[in-house]
Amino acid sequence: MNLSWVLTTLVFSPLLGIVVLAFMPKTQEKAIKFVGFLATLPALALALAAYAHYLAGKKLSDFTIGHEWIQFRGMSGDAPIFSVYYELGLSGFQLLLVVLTAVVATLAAIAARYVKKEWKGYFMLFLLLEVGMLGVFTAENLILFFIFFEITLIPTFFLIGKWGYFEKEKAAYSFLIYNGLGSAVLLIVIMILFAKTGTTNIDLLTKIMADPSAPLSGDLKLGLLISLLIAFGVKLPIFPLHSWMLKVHVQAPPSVVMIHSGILLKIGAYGLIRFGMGIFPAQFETLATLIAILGVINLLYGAFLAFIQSDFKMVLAYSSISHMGIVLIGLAAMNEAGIQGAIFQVVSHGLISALLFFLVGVLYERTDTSLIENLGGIAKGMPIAAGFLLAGAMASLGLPGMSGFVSEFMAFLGLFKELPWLAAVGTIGIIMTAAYLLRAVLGMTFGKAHREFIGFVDLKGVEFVPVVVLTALIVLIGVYPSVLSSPLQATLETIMLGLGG
Amino acid sequence: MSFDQFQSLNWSIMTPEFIILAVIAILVIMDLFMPKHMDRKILGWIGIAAILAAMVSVFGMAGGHVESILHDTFRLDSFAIAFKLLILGGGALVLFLATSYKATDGLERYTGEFYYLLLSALLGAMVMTSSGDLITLYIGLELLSIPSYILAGIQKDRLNSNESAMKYVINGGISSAIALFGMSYVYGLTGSTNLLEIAGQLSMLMDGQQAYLLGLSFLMILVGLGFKLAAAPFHMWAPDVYQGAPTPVTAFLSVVSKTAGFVIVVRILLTVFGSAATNGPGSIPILLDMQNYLAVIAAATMIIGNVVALRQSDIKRMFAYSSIAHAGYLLVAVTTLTSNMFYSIWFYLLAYLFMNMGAFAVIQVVSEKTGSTKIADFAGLYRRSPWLAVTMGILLISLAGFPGTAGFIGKLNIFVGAFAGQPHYVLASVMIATTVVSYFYYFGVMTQIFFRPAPAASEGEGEGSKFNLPFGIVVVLIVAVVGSVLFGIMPNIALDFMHNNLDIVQDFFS
Amino acid sequence: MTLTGEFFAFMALALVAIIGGVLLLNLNKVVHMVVALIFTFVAIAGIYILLNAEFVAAVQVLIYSGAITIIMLFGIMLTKPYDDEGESASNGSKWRRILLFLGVVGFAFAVYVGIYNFPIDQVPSNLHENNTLEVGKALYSKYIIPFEFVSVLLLASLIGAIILAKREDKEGDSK
Amino acid sequence: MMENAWLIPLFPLLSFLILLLIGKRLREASAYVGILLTLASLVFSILVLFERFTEPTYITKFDWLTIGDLHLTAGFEVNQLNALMLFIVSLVSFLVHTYSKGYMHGDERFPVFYAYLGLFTFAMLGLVISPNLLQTYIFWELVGVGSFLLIGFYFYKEEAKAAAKKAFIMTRIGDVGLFIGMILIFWQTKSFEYSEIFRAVEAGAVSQTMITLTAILIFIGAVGKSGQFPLHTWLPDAMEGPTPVSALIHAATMVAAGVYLVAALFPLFQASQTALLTVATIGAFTAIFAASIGLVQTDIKRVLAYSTVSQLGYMMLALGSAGYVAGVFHLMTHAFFKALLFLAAGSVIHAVHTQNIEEMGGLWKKLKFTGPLFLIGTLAISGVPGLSGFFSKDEILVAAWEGGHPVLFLLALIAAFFTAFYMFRLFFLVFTGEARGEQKHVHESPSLMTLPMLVLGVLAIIGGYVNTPWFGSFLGDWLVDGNEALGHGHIEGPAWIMIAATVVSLLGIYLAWLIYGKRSVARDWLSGAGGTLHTILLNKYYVDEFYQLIVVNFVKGFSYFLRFIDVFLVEGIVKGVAGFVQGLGITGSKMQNGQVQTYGAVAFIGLAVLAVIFALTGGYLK
Amino acid sequence: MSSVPASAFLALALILFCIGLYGALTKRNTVIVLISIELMLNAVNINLVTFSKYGMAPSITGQVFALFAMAVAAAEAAVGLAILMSLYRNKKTVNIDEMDQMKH
Repeated sequence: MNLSWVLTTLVFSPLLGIVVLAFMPKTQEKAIKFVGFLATLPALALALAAYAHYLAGKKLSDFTIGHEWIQFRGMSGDAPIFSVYYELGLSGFQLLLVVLTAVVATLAAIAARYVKKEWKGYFMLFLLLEVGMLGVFTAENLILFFIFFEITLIPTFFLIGKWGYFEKEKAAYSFLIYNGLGSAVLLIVIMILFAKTGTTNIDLLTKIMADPSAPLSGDLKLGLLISLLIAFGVKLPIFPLHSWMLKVHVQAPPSVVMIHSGILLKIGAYGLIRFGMGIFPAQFETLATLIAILGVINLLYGAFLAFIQSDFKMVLAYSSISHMGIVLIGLAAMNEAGIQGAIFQVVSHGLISALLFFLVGVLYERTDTSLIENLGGIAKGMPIAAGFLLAGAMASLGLPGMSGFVSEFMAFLGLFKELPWLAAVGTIGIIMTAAYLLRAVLGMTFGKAHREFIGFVDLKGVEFVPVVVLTALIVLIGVYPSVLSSPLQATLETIMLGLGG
Repeated sequence: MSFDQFQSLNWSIMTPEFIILAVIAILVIMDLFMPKHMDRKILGWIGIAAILAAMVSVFGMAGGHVESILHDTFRLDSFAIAFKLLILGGGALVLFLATSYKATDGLERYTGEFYYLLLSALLGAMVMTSSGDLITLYIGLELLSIPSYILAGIQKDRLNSNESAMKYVINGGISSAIALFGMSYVYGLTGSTNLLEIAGQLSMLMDGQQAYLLGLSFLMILVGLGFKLAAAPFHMWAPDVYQGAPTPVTAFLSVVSKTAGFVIVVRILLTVFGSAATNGPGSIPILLDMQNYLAVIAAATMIIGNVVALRQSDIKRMFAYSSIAHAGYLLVAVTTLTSNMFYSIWFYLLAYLFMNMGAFAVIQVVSEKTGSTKIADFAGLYRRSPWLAVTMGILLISLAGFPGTAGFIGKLNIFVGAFAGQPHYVLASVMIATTVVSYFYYFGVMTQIFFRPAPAASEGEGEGSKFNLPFGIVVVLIVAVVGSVLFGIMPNIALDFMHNNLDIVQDFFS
Repeated sequence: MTLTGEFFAFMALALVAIIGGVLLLNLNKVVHMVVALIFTFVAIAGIYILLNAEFVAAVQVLIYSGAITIIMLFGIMLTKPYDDEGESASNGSKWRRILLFLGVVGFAFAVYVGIYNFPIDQVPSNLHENNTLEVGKALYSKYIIPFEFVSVLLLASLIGAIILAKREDKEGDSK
Repeated sequence: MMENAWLIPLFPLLSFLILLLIGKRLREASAYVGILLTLASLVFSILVLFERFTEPTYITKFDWLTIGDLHLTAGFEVNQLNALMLFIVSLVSFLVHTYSKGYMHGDERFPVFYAYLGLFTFAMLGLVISPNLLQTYIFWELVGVGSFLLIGFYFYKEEAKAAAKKAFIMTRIGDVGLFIGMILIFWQTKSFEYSEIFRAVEAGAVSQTMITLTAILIFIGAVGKSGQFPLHTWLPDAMEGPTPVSALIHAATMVAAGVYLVAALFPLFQASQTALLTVATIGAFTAIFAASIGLVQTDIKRVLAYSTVSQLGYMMLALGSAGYVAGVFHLMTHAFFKALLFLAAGSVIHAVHTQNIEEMGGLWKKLKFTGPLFLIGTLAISGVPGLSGFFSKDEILVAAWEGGHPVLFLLALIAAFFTAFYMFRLFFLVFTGEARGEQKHVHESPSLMTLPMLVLGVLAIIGGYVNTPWFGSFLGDWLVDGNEALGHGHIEGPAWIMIAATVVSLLGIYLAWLIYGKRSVARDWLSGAGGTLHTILLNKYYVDEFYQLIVVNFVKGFSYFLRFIDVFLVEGIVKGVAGFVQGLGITGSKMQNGQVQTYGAVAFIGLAVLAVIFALTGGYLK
Repeated sequence: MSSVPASAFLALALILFCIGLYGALTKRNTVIVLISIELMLNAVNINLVTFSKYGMAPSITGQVFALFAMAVAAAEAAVGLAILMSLYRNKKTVNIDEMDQMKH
């Protein structure tokens, strides 16, 4: 059976929703929201089908698709034609991220029920964003990757700038400029690779770079890797490139933050793993210590700052920084445990932060605040929401049995093998994570209620869907990590092969 | 030269020029004999028809061999065809804009003149594309410039228009004098005005002092012609002129005139200086040796254009700076001097044609509605006219160079060139950094359009605040958006046409 | 370099041309400036003759000393300018002048380095023979195409100049 | 049966899940779900325990997580220690489940309470059945969460919130030690399996330093969980939770997990004298340290809490002195009598609605059932001969002496004296004398609550006879059976130790009786003699304050410092760059002054500069 | 042969060019500015005519070029003056430094 249509359909299926929405009257709020939600389903279904396909033991390469797309000619004598292909594919790693994206997108579409105005525009942009995200994770060459990467920027800019909170425009600009710079650096890297090798196909590049006779000097490669680190460091974000992300987390509407924190930040990690580590393994090794240090700084910096925030969104924002530090730590370990931990962390944090931000949205919807102090004692009025919040926090602080632990554990397991002292410093982060999360979550849910929470409705109806699905997935990964680790084996082997391990 | 000889020349290669020339004559006469009160718009439509006819004939010539008559004073090569298409396309869109332009401030009396002056400027641009002779090139340049001066000032009752024309003519005069001064030395060192002959002579250049003088004339020509491109440091006229000129003229200046500028720059610099030896035959050509100067100018242009654009509150001024910035990007392609340069410049100009024309169409509509050209006038456009807003959004995104649009592919193309062969890391970095800076002002307009509320409907506008889009504008917008998106997603439509039919590299030097 | 009549003629003409130019820069009355420039233009015509370009010289006298100067004078009359080209320049423009002067000097220096002892072997030419005829031949054969385009150019500038300079009869036109 | 031991933890998990989903509808019937399922666990545990008496260790595992070539496994193991722990945990848990039905009656979050209990029991049973360090760690943390949830059960109380937070974070600090130790030992032995680790250690595949390091790190985990100094402060605060919880978690089971962990990893500790000494020292110090604080506390539960800390210190001392059997033995007896004490205390609180012993008194007559049971517990903990505490404590003292730690032995002896004193101080203040404070409607607790106490009372008395110098050391022999590395089943010590211990505890009781029972010695005899000392003790040696001052403030201060960096440095640089670009723009637009001649001048000067540069750099002139 | 070297003519042209340029960029009266530009073009023409006689390959082309330049210059001057007229009609000034309605 020819399955090459699957990925194209998967990636572009949200466009269907955009088209339908374009022809809907903009006043029909319910219908628009429903259509917006429905439009995310085909991608979800296909993503799950692809996962099932994998589970059935079939090859993921069945999905690969490639077409000629753009040719640049006449660059130089020896490589006269520079071709860019339209090529999509799936590896185990990509599959996981695609499933994650599809799931979070669908749930975020549900969370978008809190949108108060101009639903039509909101969902059109939202679906465009989903196209971008799905494309990013399925693209098989760097230029295509870059294109999808940039496609995510514009809808996000508008979603933040139009539907966000008080300082939305500032946040949107901050987002745009930082990410613009990041992608600019990325583009330079891609173009240099393209110009030097004549291809941007990732697998091909990996092979070319592994060849000692590659047309790039070691210094250039190192420079390119550092640039990649900066480019994806903005996205991840790595200290000190993080300040945009705080604004976005605080100002963007909940469903966008779910996407943003859940998926968009992960593009940075994905890029670092797939391109940074995949294409420049030897140089990555040179930088491993630096990356580990950056990771520990991220971890601690985020954790300490999260400890003194008064707005729960800020706590989560800094917590994201902290958690991305774990990704870096895992990567810097350069061994299977570390890398697998990093990838786990990518998926796990995606789910956890989506859950937490959804709950923030729920709370904000009802109380108009996300300040910890103002929310104190909300467990009295909304016990279920508070319970899930606590569960989310527990997952986030790495409670065993939930996904956060597995990833944190493996990342540290990896790093302890290579750089035990640094890892030991990093473990302070584990304590701090518990400290700041409990401070924040208990501050909101426990204690004496500062005001009457009577009349506030607890979680209800469709709101349960995201919460329960996400929690279930978090627990599933925590209890049975093989759901993630088995598709990853092939990816890991490839990477380890590149690392010479 | 006998009449037979004269007849034996292959005049058919000048068909597009003849079409335009004939229509100019017809329009002059029609304008003269038409009753005063009659609407001159019909002249505009005739002009559009002529341009389209010329385009068809240019298309028909694609794929042929290099043809030239009268010692290359007119030559038709792939380069000429490729860029003539752009110029004609731009001209047609400008005429569409012009037919929809609400003539005021003195223009209403001269709409007829407006059309054929525009056509004669267009003719000048066409001449510039297809000539291999300094004299013809110079005449073409002036044939483009002088009607442009007039067009900029044609709203003679409006002070901004007068001022704009005045500034344009003074700066234009100075710059063409400088360029001509440089050309005079080139002539002096070779005794010929034929570019290929010059090239042949100069490749034998032995004398150091001659090479030195040639280097100086290179700089003079570059700076003098840089005026047309609005490249730094000859860019400063652009904002004032763009702001003061009637919107269709601004569009013409920013698209057609700039395209023509690049045509002549590439034609002269590449042919003359691409082969001029610096140190005896076989040594490195002056052009390559001067790459750093080119790079400095390109970088300065990009930086100034983008950075100063941040401060603008007038949309036309902002677009003037934006067009300066785009000239900078194009200069990057020129600087790289790979053979891909032709294609990347051409494609970028194509993309630029669509996106800028469309943007000016929107500007024209909005500024006619509000009577001013402030960026703040765009506030709430999304509410008032979603389609117009989305159109503008797409065009701005293309200008900013985001994927999915032609602007992105254009930039990509330039980038590949910048790294292929001798890599230009610094220049490319400046380009990309300034591109990011440009997000600020492009998205600033978007902020107005999409985020800001419309100003309180004054004087009971109500339904009146809807925009009614004239046919010409609609055509331009559709073409612009379709072009921007189509060539953003399927750039190979254009690239393949180029590669399959027009072998510029081969043609250029033969 | 021998002291020939040609040399003296050149020196005299060059001096006149340059003095005319300097006066242009230094006179106060606008009309005087234009008159000073007429000297320059005429002197340049003389230079052309020295260079065996009789036809160009004639055209120079006709166009520059004649037509252009005259319309410029008309322009001055029509616009009633402030008579004095005052030096009431602001501080900014003073700086501009200084910088500009330095720029001009630098530029002149750079170019002068190039043309000093211009290393061209002089080849005997026969330009003076039937100069006008030769010019005509070149114009009407080899350069017929630019020549024709110049006609379009002149037409366009004619029309343009008319419509811009025309005094509008506002009432009559705005029906 | 042993192959089905994995079911034991699953029953409480089932209870947790059921109650989470439909607890709200079941209301107080939730208790039956919990009780029945824990009973099932108990029954299974007993069966397993008995089977283990005769059969060898059972172990099974499967791949849980694959990392490249590394296969991390999960599974379960039934060895002597595990089987014993399974029994203790499921027994106490069952009893507490039953007791709570009465104690928690009327609470609006009754089902939640049972759900949490189920979760905790699941985690605790999972912990003791784990065959490898990783799995231990996982349940270790889960146990912590269960404890956290239950401490914070009265979430609307600020104190409960603070206590829960503190418990979690303090134990987490210890957990990190365990975490690091576990990973370090993993990279040394390439396995988390206990058996693999022991084999590697035995084979000398791990360097001595590494063993010491990992052992101490793992011990830090135990310190956190078992409330050893310096991470003990959370345990007394944890008394904010409902009293049955204190009995289950903070007396009998979870806090003993630290001891269990050290016991389970005993061969590792044994391989390093330094590690053992550390364990012993910390244990002994904690024992006397906590006991001294217990002397002056006035909250009934806090007294018991400090007593718990102290007793845990004893166990650590035993283990550190190579008294494996003594430690485990005391763990068991302590579970019985401390659970009993807590339940009895709960019963008292239930009756008088206060926890302050100064407001109690004279309850002996009113609580006919609770009083004697409390006395049994008190006697047992005080080490009065014949009761369980006596035997186990004696074992520990012997171990300490024989282990060659005379100083520690002395400390332990003093601690025993303190223990006897403050326990009886507690007893006398609560049950004898006149009633102080308002005591209305004081009534005995319902039988649902007293029956579990009774069971525990019996065990507190007879529990010690499984391992006595007189009737044979059945427990000890069984525990070390087949594993000589753990030491001997019974250490023969000099007889004077037993006498000394008895004398010391009787002295303590006597003194308490003098002060609080007979009141022939003034109560401020002690406090008067050493006012400062009393204050210090009352304030628990100011450890909390010290932590607040140093650690918390440091963390806060550091955070604010980082915020400063974040706001001024990181943002500042960004603002600087943006400002630079803006400034450039302003300059550029200022240059654009509308003067056409300026434009020309700029252009020409640009050209001139280029030309001059060209000329000066030589151009092509030779 | 000629006794006056080509350099002399070229130098004259250069001087006139510079004078014209300086005038065009400093004089306040727009008419003078325009006429200064003419002077610059004249200087170019001197160059062209000089090269027509003394160049590498002397030819009539230089003179033809000069003629074209003159024609264009005349047209430019006329147009420039016309623009000045229309500006003067609205602004009543020919001072170039007062034409700064549009700036920044």
